[in-house]
Amino acid sequence: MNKTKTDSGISYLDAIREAQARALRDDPRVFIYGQDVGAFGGAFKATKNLAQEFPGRVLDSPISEDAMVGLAVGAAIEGMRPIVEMQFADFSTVGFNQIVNQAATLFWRTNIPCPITVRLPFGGTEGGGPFHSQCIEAIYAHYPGLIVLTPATVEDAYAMLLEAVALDDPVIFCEHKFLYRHLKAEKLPSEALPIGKARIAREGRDLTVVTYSAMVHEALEAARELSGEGWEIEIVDLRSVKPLDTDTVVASVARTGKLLCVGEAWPWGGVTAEIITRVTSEGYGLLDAPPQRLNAKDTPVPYHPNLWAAHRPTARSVAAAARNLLRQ
Amino acid sequence: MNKTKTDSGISYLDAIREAQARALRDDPRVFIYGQDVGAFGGAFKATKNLAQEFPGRVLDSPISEDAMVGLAVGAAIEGMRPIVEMQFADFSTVGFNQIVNQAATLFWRTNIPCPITVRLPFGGTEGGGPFHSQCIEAIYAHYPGLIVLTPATVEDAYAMLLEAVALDDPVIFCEHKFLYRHLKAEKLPSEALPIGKARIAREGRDLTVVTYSAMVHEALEAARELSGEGWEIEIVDLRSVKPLDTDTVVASVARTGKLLCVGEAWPWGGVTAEIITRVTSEGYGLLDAPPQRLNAKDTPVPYHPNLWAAHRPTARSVAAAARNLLRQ
Amino acid sequence: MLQTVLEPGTHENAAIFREKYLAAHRFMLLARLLDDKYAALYRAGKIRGGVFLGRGQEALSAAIGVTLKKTDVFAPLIRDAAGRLAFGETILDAVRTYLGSSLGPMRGRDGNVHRGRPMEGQLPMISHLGAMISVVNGILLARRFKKISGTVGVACIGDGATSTGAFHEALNQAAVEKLPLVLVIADNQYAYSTPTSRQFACDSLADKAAGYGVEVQSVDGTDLVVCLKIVSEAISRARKNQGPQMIVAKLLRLCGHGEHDLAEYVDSQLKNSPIGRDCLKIAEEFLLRQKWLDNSQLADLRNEIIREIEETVAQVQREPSPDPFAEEWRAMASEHLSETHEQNEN
Amino acid sequence: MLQTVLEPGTHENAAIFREKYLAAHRFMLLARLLDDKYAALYRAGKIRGGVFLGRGQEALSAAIGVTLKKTDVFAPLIRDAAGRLAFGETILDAVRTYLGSSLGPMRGRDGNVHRGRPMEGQLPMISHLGAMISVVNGILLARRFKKISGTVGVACIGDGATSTGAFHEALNQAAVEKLPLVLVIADNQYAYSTPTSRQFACDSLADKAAGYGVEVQSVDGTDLVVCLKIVSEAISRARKNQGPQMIVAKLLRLCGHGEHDLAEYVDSQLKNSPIGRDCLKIAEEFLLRQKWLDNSQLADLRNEIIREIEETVAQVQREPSPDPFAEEWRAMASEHLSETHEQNEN
Ligand SMILES: Cc1ncc(C[n+]2csc(CCOP(=O)(O)OP(=O)(O)O)c2C)c(N)n1
Ligand SMILES: Cc1ncc(C[n+]2csc(CCOP(=O)(O)OP(=O)(O)O)c2C)c(N)n1
Ligand SMILES: [Mg+2]
Ligand SMILES: [Mg+2]
Repeated sequence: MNKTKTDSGISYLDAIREAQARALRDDPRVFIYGQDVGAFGGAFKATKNLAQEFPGRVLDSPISEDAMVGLAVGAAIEGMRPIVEMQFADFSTVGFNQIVNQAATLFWRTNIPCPITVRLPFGGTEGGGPFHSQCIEAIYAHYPGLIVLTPATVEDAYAMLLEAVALDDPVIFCEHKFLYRHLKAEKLPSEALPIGKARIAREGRDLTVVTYSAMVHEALEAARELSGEGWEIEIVDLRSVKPLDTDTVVASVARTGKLLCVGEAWPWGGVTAEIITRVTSEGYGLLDAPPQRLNAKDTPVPYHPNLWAAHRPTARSVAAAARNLLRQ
Repeated sequence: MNKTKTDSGISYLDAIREAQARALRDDPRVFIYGQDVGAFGGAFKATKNLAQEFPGRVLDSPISEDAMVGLAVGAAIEGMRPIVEMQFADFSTVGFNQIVNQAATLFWRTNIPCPITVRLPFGGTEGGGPFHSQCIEAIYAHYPGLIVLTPATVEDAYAMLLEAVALDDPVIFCEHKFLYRHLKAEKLPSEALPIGKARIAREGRDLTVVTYSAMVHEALEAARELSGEGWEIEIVDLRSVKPLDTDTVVASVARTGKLLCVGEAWPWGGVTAEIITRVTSEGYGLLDAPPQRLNAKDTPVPYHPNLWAAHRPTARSVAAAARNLLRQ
Repeated sequence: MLQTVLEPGTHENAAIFREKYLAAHRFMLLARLLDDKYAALYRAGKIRGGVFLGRGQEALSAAIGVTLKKTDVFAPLIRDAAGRLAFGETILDAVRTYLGSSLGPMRGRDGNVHRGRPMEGQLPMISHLGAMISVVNGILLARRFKKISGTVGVACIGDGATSTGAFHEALNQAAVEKLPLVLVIADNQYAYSTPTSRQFACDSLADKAAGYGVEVQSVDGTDLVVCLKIVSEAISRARKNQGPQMIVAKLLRLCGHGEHDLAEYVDSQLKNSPIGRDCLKIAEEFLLRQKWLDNSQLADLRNEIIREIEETVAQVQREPSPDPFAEEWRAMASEHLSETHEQNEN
Repeated sequence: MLQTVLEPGTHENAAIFREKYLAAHRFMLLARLLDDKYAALYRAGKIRGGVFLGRGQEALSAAIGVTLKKTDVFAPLIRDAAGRLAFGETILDAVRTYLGSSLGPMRGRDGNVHRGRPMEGQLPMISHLGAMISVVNGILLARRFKKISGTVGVACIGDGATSTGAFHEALNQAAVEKLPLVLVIADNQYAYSTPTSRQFACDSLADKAAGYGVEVQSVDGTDLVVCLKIVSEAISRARKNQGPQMIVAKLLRLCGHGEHDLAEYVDSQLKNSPIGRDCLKIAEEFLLRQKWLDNSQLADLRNEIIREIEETVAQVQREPSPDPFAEEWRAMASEHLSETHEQNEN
């Protein structure tokens, strides 16, 4: 299912739009709430024409992230399945309290499920800068009660968003802005792996790269480069960072003996640290070299494209890190 | 410097109060801002009499965590050294955006330092429940630009708070509510380890327990129990979780060959995961058994003392986890 | 004064009012006596964590509870024991939560004032002030989607909570969506130890209403008669889809912030001012003047309630406390997605 | 109309006003032409990321900039190019930030409207709306601590940002502390695509002032004359320690939210209404009527400014872009505490 850029076809963004259209069509409990998501179709056009196709079910919200999430939780209690769009993931910090303390605790405290989906357009793009580029999936994954999804393909963007809306838990749906128009598929999937299962994005022999979202494609490019040098890299696309499919990761490491975790997020306590911790504590003997992680640098995300390109992992830096490991 | 409970002496809470008194006395740039910190002396009495001793420099704030932190950042830009008290760490989620996006990014963006100290009374106590017990140090440590401190002793509470106020960066000062009255010392320290250095809280031979804050004392108790069984446990008190003293941890693991990381926080992406990642990637060969972590369960913190006692690690569960490792 | 409450001299109204008043008074008394019991249990070390009482706020709170219909939504706050009971919470739910019984609605997972039954419209507050208002908005919006009309939602907050961003975002949201929200602000002069002079600079919190485009009424929170009048009017306006309503009640917290707090900071001038009056005493004087009850009936009522409370507490104290080994340590509803790591096997 | 602005017929006032007006007009024109240049660079693919213009808001913004003293504090927002320049920002700082030059104040680390020099009182906004207001409060409070009096702080926000909790908490905080804050709300009828009807339900945003206990003035944002008057009055009231001031300007955004946005959603009725007028055109008609400049002088001014902009852009385009290898990848000021992990050696 290795994606390559084509000019025609269905984009990752289309998939997200189509998934929401289908959810609205199939389930009267679904509605969408967010800034500019109505007639305008959203800052990224992820809800294009949905307000017109589904009158009264796609609502523009005030610039009130806290109240946006709070409202969604209330609607969920009353049996609805709201989808909240944050205009950028970076602004979800303003709704943070309602997400981690209201939505995430409801089921555990009351036994009443909280089926809300919070869509976070996240990740870096050229010129995005410190406040329109962040990858904060780890922040949400740290809290009990949340499901955190990070689709890397057009097919997953579609299937996982549909499944997210169907789940009885609050889902933080991290959709990568860089992939919005970068990825194309021929058609939408009829079925997909269930949430919670990772995917082998590329089979290999010599080293396992565990990653997710946009970094899957950097890793794939690195793998193509390295196969020219005779190395076969296996790539695990996590798809879901919470829950996290430890079994698939450990099984892959059992085959390759080497682990490189790649994340576009900051290193401290990120997905890469969680993976390394699970592999070393649960699959210790399987490694024949130290596990490594490759993350963004531990600074805010820079604005200038030159700095940005050096701040986040790229195919080049993934390949370099892989070579270091392979030489051991 | 192994603390034991005594009825007289200086408590951890006294130390925090004294450190603030001294900071106010020695540095005219220091002021304190928070709910009920003024004449009342704070919900935990950590600012007792400071408003009276330092008129006009200890200000009651409205219930506005976002604006509390924003104001502190502005005052810091103007050359002050504000101390912000959150009434409970759990409520800092409301001020989250100003902490992680305003305070944490200021220096990197503008080269102007942001010397604010945000005091978070954190951690579990009997009957605290889901919203008065949280350990969210990892949330802050994930963001670039923040320093996150977790003193475990009366002496560190005092010395580290003073150093925090003197630092040119935003400091998240995690002071454990359970330790407030539980710990006593004879006198305040005249000097201390610098921030960024971990402390060997107990020397040992057979296994390294890396932990911080209140869990240091659970680990010490477990170590005493295990020494009765002939095992000598080394305990590393991190003191600071960001920056994190990898060298001291790795050196200890080099001596013992075994690593157990203990945190009162939730497991996913926590301090324990960060430690295991660093040790396995930087000190791989040193381990002769899989590194393990012991954390709170991945649910909100329960209210009832029975549930709470089972939710967080205790001397008993630390000892049990250590035995499992020692038997390998 | 009664005449100011009733449509001039219509007899059935008078009868209805009398009934409602007596019901409200009963819940005020029940809440007061239940609060007394919590305080005693706390001092006896039988309750861990905080104990937060509603003394002095029973009239306002009870007025809400007796006015709401069971199909409405109620988001009470820490001082709303009276309103909760009047809205339908059982003494058993309240006591079980304070004592952490595994049989209570929160099953020992959450406690004290953090309790409720969402499916019955009793919202279980989280601690973060202001956070429940937008949740009420969501329920009301959902009902609009579901074509359920004629129900309202009441959210209670204090003077201090008006300083939260959550309060602002949620009230504005309700106004934009024209939701049948009634926001009741109990201005009890303090937020913990903080006087209103350090909390806001407007003359009255009622001045905030115009900035949201919502209707507002101020009320003397110590007088059950006017509380019933103003609360009923606001709730019926909301029910008639006249948009969000705000009520600002002036009163005084007649206890500490929590039972750990001696509240020496409370200004004695306020204590001796009209808002320092005990709303329960005033309510009882009124019903005695009206001859709706006499002193011996009041005493009987009191004893009956005390018996009920004592029996409930005794029953709950015999109930099993939660068993960590029987406990299902799972924060997610999706059982198939829940992970158990080694560290979860303490 | 000039008479409404000046103390009746005092000549030196008239002279002062003329000077101030001409300065303001110059910054309006400069900002407009600089915006045009950004737009051109954006279309040419020379600017990555967003480009946000202030068309239609120059009168209000310039009025702030020319009224403030250099020792004051200014927290502009995305549409305040005019105010920034008038307050003292150089064209060079502005262009360098948009082009990400390593020599600019943000050194390529942040860009476009996210620029400033905190030590000069030019606060560099973070994107999160409403977040800068409390930062201004902090500077003003610090100055009170430092016994610096007579300086004020201006924070600008839009109609949409009034829905943020940050706006509410910060304005209330300023009112409680009686800080010399002037909060200027540019009600340009839209927040991105969202009309004010989906943003708030009060008649005018000025209705919010009473709820905070702050003074408020409404102003026609298309008319430089009245903008100068109202802004000067509010700033001098704040300077005289008369407490926080609010200004609500009605105007229309005469561009897309960003240059990527065609803004087809803007109501043509609004475009054709008085608030749809171009403040720059009105300002120039006025000064021509006053004979303060004639058409040829205006043309010369325009050409001179265009030359300055073109030279600046050309210079910046020759400047080195940031070098990731020379870059110090450190988020903390405390060098001795900074960690470098392997993953930082990409
Ligand atoms: C966001 C937030 N900050 C701080 C607190 C801590 N806190 C709990 S109650 C309280 C005072 C509330 O005062 P008010 O709103 O007037 O209600 P009252 O207690 O007077 O009924 C505070 C500060 C909290 N619960 N939530
Ligand atoms: C907290 C937050 N939420 C969302 C955004 C995304 N955003 C940027 S500008 C904007 C519209 C702002 O409208 P307004 O305040 O009226 O200012 P204007 O653009 O009209 O000048 C939005 C929603 C943001 N920057 N911050
Ligand atoms: Mg109060
Ligand atoms: Mg606007």
